[in-house]
Amino acid sequence: MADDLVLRISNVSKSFGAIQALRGVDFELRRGEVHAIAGENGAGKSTLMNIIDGILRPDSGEIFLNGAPVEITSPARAQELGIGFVHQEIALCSDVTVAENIFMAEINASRKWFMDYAALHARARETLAQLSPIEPTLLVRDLSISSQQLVEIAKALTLDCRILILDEPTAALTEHEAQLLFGIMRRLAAGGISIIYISHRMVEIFDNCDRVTVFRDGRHIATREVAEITPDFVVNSMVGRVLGKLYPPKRDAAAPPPAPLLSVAGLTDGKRFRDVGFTLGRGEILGLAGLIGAGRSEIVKGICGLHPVTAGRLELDGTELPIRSYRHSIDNGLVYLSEDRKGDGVFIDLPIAANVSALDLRQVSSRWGTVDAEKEAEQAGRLGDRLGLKRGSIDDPVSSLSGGNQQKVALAKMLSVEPRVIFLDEPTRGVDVGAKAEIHRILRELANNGVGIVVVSSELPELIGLCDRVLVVREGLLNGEVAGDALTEENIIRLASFTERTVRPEGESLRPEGENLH
Amino acid sequence: ESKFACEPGDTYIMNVMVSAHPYWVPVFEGFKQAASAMGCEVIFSGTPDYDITKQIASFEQDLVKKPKGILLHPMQADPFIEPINRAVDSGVAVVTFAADSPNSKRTSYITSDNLAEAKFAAEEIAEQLGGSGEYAVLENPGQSNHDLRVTAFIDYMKTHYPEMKLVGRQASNQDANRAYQAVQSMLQANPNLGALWIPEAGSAEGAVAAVLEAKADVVIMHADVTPTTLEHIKAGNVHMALNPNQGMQGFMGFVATFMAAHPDMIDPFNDYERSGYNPMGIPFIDNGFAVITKENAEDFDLNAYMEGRS
Amino acid sequence: MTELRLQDAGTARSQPRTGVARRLARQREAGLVLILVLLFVAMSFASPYFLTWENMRAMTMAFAVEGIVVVGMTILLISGGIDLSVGSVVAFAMVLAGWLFLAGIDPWTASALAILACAGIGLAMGLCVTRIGLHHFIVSLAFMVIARGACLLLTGGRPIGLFTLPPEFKFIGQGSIGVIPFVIVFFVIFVLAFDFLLRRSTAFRKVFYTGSNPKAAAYSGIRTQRVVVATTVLCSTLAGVAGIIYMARFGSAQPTFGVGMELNVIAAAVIGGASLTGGQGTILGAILGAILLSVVSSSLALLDVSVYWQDIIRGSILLAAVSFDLYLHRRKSR
Amino acid sequence: MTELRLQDAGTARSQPRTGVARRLARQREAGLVLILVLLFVAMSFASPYFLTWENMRAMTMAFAVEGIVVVGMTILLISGGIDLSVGSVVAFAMVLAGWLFLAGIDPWTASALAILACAGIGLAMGLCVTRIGLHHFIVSLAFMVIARGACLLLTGGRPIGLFTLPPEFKFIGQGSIGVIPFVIVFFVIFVLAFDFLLRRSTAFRKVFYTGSNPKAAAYSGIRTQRVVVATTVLCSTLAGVAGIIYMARFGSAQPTFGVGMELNVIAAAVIGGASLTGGQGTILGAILGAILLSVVSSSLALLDVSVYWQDIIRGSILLAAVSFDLYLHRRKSR
Ligand SMILES: Nc1ncnc2c1ncn2[C@@H]1O[C@H](COP(=O)(O)OP(=O)(O)OP(=O)(O)O)[C@@H](O)[C@H]1O
Ligand SMILES: Nc1ncnc2c1ncn2[C@@H]1O[C@H](COP(=O)(O)OP(=O)(O)OP(=O)(O)O)[C@@H](O)[C@H]1O
Ligand SMILES: [Mg+2]
Ligand SMILES: [Mg+2]
Repeated sequence: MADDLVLRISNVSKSFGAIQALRGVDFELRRGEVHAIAGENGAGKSTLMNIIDGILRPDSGEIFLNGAPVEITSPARAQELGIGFVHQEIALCSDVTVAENIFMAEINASRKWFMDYAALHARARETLAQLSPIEPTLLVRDLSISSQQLVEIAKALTLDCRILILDEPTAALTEHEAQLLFGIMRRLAAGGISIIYISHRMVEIFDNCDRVTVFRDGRHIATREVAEITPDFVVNSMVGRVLGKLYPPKRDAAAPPPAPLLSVAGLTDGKRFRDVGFTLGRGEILGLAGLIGAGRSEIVKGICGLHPVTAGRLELDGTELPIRSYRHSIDNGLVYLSEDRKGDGVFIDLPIAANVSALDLRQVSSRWGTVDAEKEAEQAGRLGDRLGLKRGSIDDPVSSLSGGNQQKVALAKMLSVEPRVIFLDEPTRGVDVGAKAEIHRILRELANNGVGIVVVSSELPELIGLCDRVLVVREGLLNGEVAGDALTEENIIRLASFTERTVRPEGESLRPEGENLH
Repeated sequence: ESKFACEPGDTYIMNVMVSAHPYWVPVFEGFKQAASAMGCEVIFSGTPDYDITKQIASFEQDLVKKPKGILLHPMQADPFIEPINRAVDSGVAVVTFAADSPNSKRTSYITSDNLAEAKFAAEEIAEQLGGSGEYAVLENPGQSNHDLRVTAFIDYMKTHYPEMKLVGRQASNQDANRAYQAVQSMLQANPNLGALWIPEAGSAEGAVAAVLEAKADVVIMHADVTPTTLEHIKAGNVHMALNPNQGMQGFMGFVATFMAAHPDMIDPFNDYERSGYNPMGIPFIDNGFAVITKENAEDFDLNAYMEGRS
Repeated sequence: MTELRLQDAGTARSQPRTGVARRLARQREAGLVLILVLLFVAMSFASPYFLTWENMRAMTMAFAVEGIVVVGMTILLISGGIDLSVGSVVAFAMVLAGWLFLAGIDPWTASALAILACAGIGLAMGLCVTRIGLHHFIVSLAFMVIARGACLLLTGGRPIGLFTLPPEFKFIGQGSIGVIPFVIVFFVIFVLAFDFLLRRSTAFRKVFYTGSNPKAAAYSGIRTQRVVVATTVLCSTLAGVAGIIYMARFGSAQPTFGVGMELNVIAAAVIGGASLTGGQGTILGAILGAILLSVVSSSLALLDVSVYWQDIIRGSILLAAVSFDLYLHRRKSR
Repeated sequence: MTELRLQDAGTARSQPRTGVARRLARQREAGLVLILVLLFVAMSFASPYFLTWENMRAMTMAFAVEGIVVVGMTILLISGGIDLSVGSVVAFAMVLAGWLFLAGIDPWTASALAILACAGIGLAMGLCVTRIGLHHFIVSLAFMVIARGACLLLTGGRPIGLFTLPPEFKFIGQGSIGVIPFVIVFFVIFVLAFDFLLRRSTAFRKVFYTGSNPKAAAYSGIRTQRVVVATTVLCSTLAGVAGIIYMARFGSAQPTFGVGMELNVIAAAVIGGASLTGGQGTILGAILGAILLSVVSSSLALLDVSVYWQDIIRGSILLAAVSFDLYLHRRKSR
């Protein structure tokens, strides 16, 4: 059994200033297993992975690889030791092509003097084909976040590694891509590669992993065979208490249809989507589903004035609302939560408080137009607590937070204003189970108070559990709508993937199948 | 017809660095006056930048225009040797002014005598202070004529007025603000400072501002003039300025260039035929300098002078 | 993250904070103050003239006017921009105001017009950046050349003598309130006002947002283009103000004034903790940076250090100061 | 995205591509080529002297040596750095080599030692950046001052005449191969070689990765600190090489040479598509940028444009060229 241990972490601690991220953690990884790590946001999962990859140095404790103690001083060293790492935060060179990003480590290690671009592109295409056909000659900056996530994964797959760490790889992926990834993971594991898999989604853990380790507050809580436990066990040991229902009760389906709040008609941007029309009811939570690149993000950004549209009409509360700029939208009560947290969601170097207040500084300023630091801190503290933000000082920069907690800051920013319509693009990306339930509860509460909410999510259980109604987007067109009992994964997937590349004559009815599903 | 005149279309070029500097204006005016007296065409050329590569390029471009001669202010001596020699070999006469390239084949060199200026300034300052006291200088390291004005001044003082003590030597690099700062500090460190010698007028403006602010009693002398320093001279804030005779520099510069382009006009008593040098060569022409004081400052107003000329 | 290049690791965070963090922020400037104190102590031993009222006054006068430009540059840097044209714009303000004055316009109106023209240059630059999409660096480089050209064109390259400026105008640059020169009074009030505004006002807060992450700022409903244009205009305007004060002080307008000023000004801001990539900086820090640069120069002159050694010493002190400051800052933030 | 600031939107992407993409990449430089062609056509109508061999030679000589520095700067910019000290380092190489030569060392050894010293400056700067964690800007500013001071100290501020340099050494700067000056031959080969290397060699690709995202590069095992040090050393070394060529060309060493060169060099690289935030740039583009700047200056001189207008025209053309280039590039990438 002992020689089956590929990696052993013994009594590792790590602190950032006053924050103790890891407290004497132990961890064992066997050959050929898929080992899940679960834990609340800020539990120390990513910190441990960063230590294994040599990005961070532990304050104390030891790491054993195949029984021998090792010192991992840099990512380069980790690579030599056969450790591959898909980061929670996407870290790609945006000015460089997809192919070069994928093979960066290999190019770095290569003894060849010159690049062989033809071979590089061919191999990149081959690797990507396992996941999604992304053109390897594109620049990474031109890819959507989810495509970038796929590139990040492809990058790790090319490494000749014995240990593969995946830190929330599916956070930005849709079901389809996620399933492809799981297939690959199982194949690799069968080939003797050990995989550490971090996720907040219990389904993924229970469907694909062999063992699971739970962390809480920087401590190792438990390690169990997945087959021997239930999701509830994991959740309870994560949170340290029994969690209630994951999803709040929906609108009463029997109730009369809600009064229309926002209606969209004929929205077209000339590139990514066309002729989008739907109506959002007051107090309704509407889902937008679709595959990667279906254009969901662009549609909601288009409504908010963050993406140029060529045609389209908005009506808010019965009066026409011209699409001008995002400022204009905010002033009219429309807000958007970006899917690209790091790129445009938060100010990573600014304090948490300044992030939360950014949307409307008037709320935290004095009569003289100066920011009132106390009001600002109070606002951030209040909203942060509501979302279960795990943080040091409210004045620490957002960069000092764990991924999930950064997402909570972005959410707190949205909630700081009192919007009439909220568009959320992957709102619970990387958020732990407990906080997720809390976010869902807050959203439902807002809806019950008359706010209209549109949720774009790639996580089907979330859409199904949270939304009253789900619109499915395929290749820039609304392809159908599901609600009530028809709100099932199968139906959504069917509408989202339909037959590949069917060309639909312009003007034809957009949602025949959706109608059938009612 | 006089041989001392141009064929129609004969062109002479005056080439300088930092071509927007007002120093060149009266020089070129003299150059033009001589040219028009002799029926020649003139071009003002050079580079607006303080960049030798660009000046060399502009000089080489001048050659493309096939002028009869070029009156050149070479930014540096040695880098111009090869271009000047190439010009002379291709039949374009070259005369230098205000700065020289002595190892080149240039025919003549015209300038005001920086050593004479320095000597004059030293004599004057020593006299003003009664032969003993403290003095300081500003300088611009790397600018050869300014260097000469300063080092010659100091040497002369040392040898002739051992009682005069050099207490400060700061770089201002022709920047009024830096001069202001440097003089302020020198005044702080040397409350008994009696005199200042400044090799150009831009720095002098800053220096005067500093002296006035400190309400110090300092004899200021500088070379060159600007409208502001003129006013300071009139107001008695600046004791005296020495200004090269720019008009003659340009006028004689033209004449020397014309002569260099017409060596056939002379057949002197020497070995020029055997040795092959230009018989019109004059190693050094001194255009002299003017002493500007309260009394005559009126006459050195460049704007007034340029009124009606272009 | 210790392995990574810490390019900007040491630069300050200048947002208003509360409690401990606020004290830490102050300490960032405290690092520079400490360096300055050390310098002052060393100098007062080295030269008996150093700690005199006259010398302090002289040293303050030496950086006060440039300090106004430093303020504008710091704000622009925080917004993510940079301006190489400040030196030329200072000269342009002098020259234009002087030219207008000689053309018969009263000096106050002439100055106001000149400052307005500088604001116009800033506007032109800002629009080139936001509308055309060029980089601040290249736009301001072009305008640095253009503004300098305009100075030459207006003056024919000749300095303008402005001896006839009325005394009440010259007061701006040469007058004193009691024993304290007006320039210094103005400068101190100006710096304190901008330091306060930058830390507290909502308008300037948007500058931090824009510089820190322009995309996130846009996604927070901030009209980042306007912010960029506004900071660019502000920087040029303040350069114009500085030009007018210089003019009043020297009683002349020099078309070649301020060559190379941009590097000095940017250096001051960066020493004081401004980030060249935007989002960070304080006015107080930047002014301390300017003071450091100026005091080093003044001290070398006061000690009559050989010209040939001065540059080497200045460069080394600059390097030592920023390294030491970074070291202090790192220790503190641990 | 209309709301966003398009700061770097137009800068080139320099990765090799295949098929259509490759052609697009080439077209980026084609934009600059088009501007240059227009300028040439206009100039050949405006002046009969323009299209002469002598004028072309003079114009080429005017940027060839500086072009070597442009290459180094471009690579450094791609890696995310910047170097303000190049002008001083060029002068330092000249002065040190000249000084050693006059001290009796043969010119080749003297030059090699001088270039080595320049590499040493680069190493010192690189270490200040990577070890201490200072910003390239402030470090190179300090070294700009220090290197200039060293020049003054070595020479006492006076140019060193090197008339006695042996002819075979002077050949580097003054000789011709056939009718073509050796400098130009060297320059062309040098540029082509570096352009090829930067596009193709694995070593230089790491420079792109490091500049584009140092974190991502480090995660891929690239020792980004080494890359930064290496590019800094390379830039200073090439400045040293340029200094030696200047020395051979001028037959003298001038302590004040190269003042202000840094802005010119950086401008050339940026016009040619290099990004000031790293990750983007090509050698060919940068050289075309240098050619554009130089040809505009030369053309104005050739046309006898009034000096008082020259700066305004130069600045405007610079602005127009980069705007036009951006416009072309945008259209194409649609
Ligand atoms: N650079 C940093 N500076 C200060 N504190 C940090 C830093 N990085 C992480 N932390 C803190 O360390 C703790 C653990 O963070 P870590 O990123 O490991 O959490 P995680 O388990 O990965 O959470 P998530 O599920 O949200 O990704 C958090 O409290 C976080 O705030
Ligand atoms: N700036 C861009 N230029 C070209 N293509 C882009 C650009 N941005 C996104 N894309 C393409 O658009 C698709 C992704 O768009 P988008 O993110 O809006 O889709 P989505 O439906 O929101 O899906 P998801 O958010 O799950 O990726 C990808 O195929 C990507 O390559
Ligand atoms: Mg994490
Ligand atoms: Mg999306």
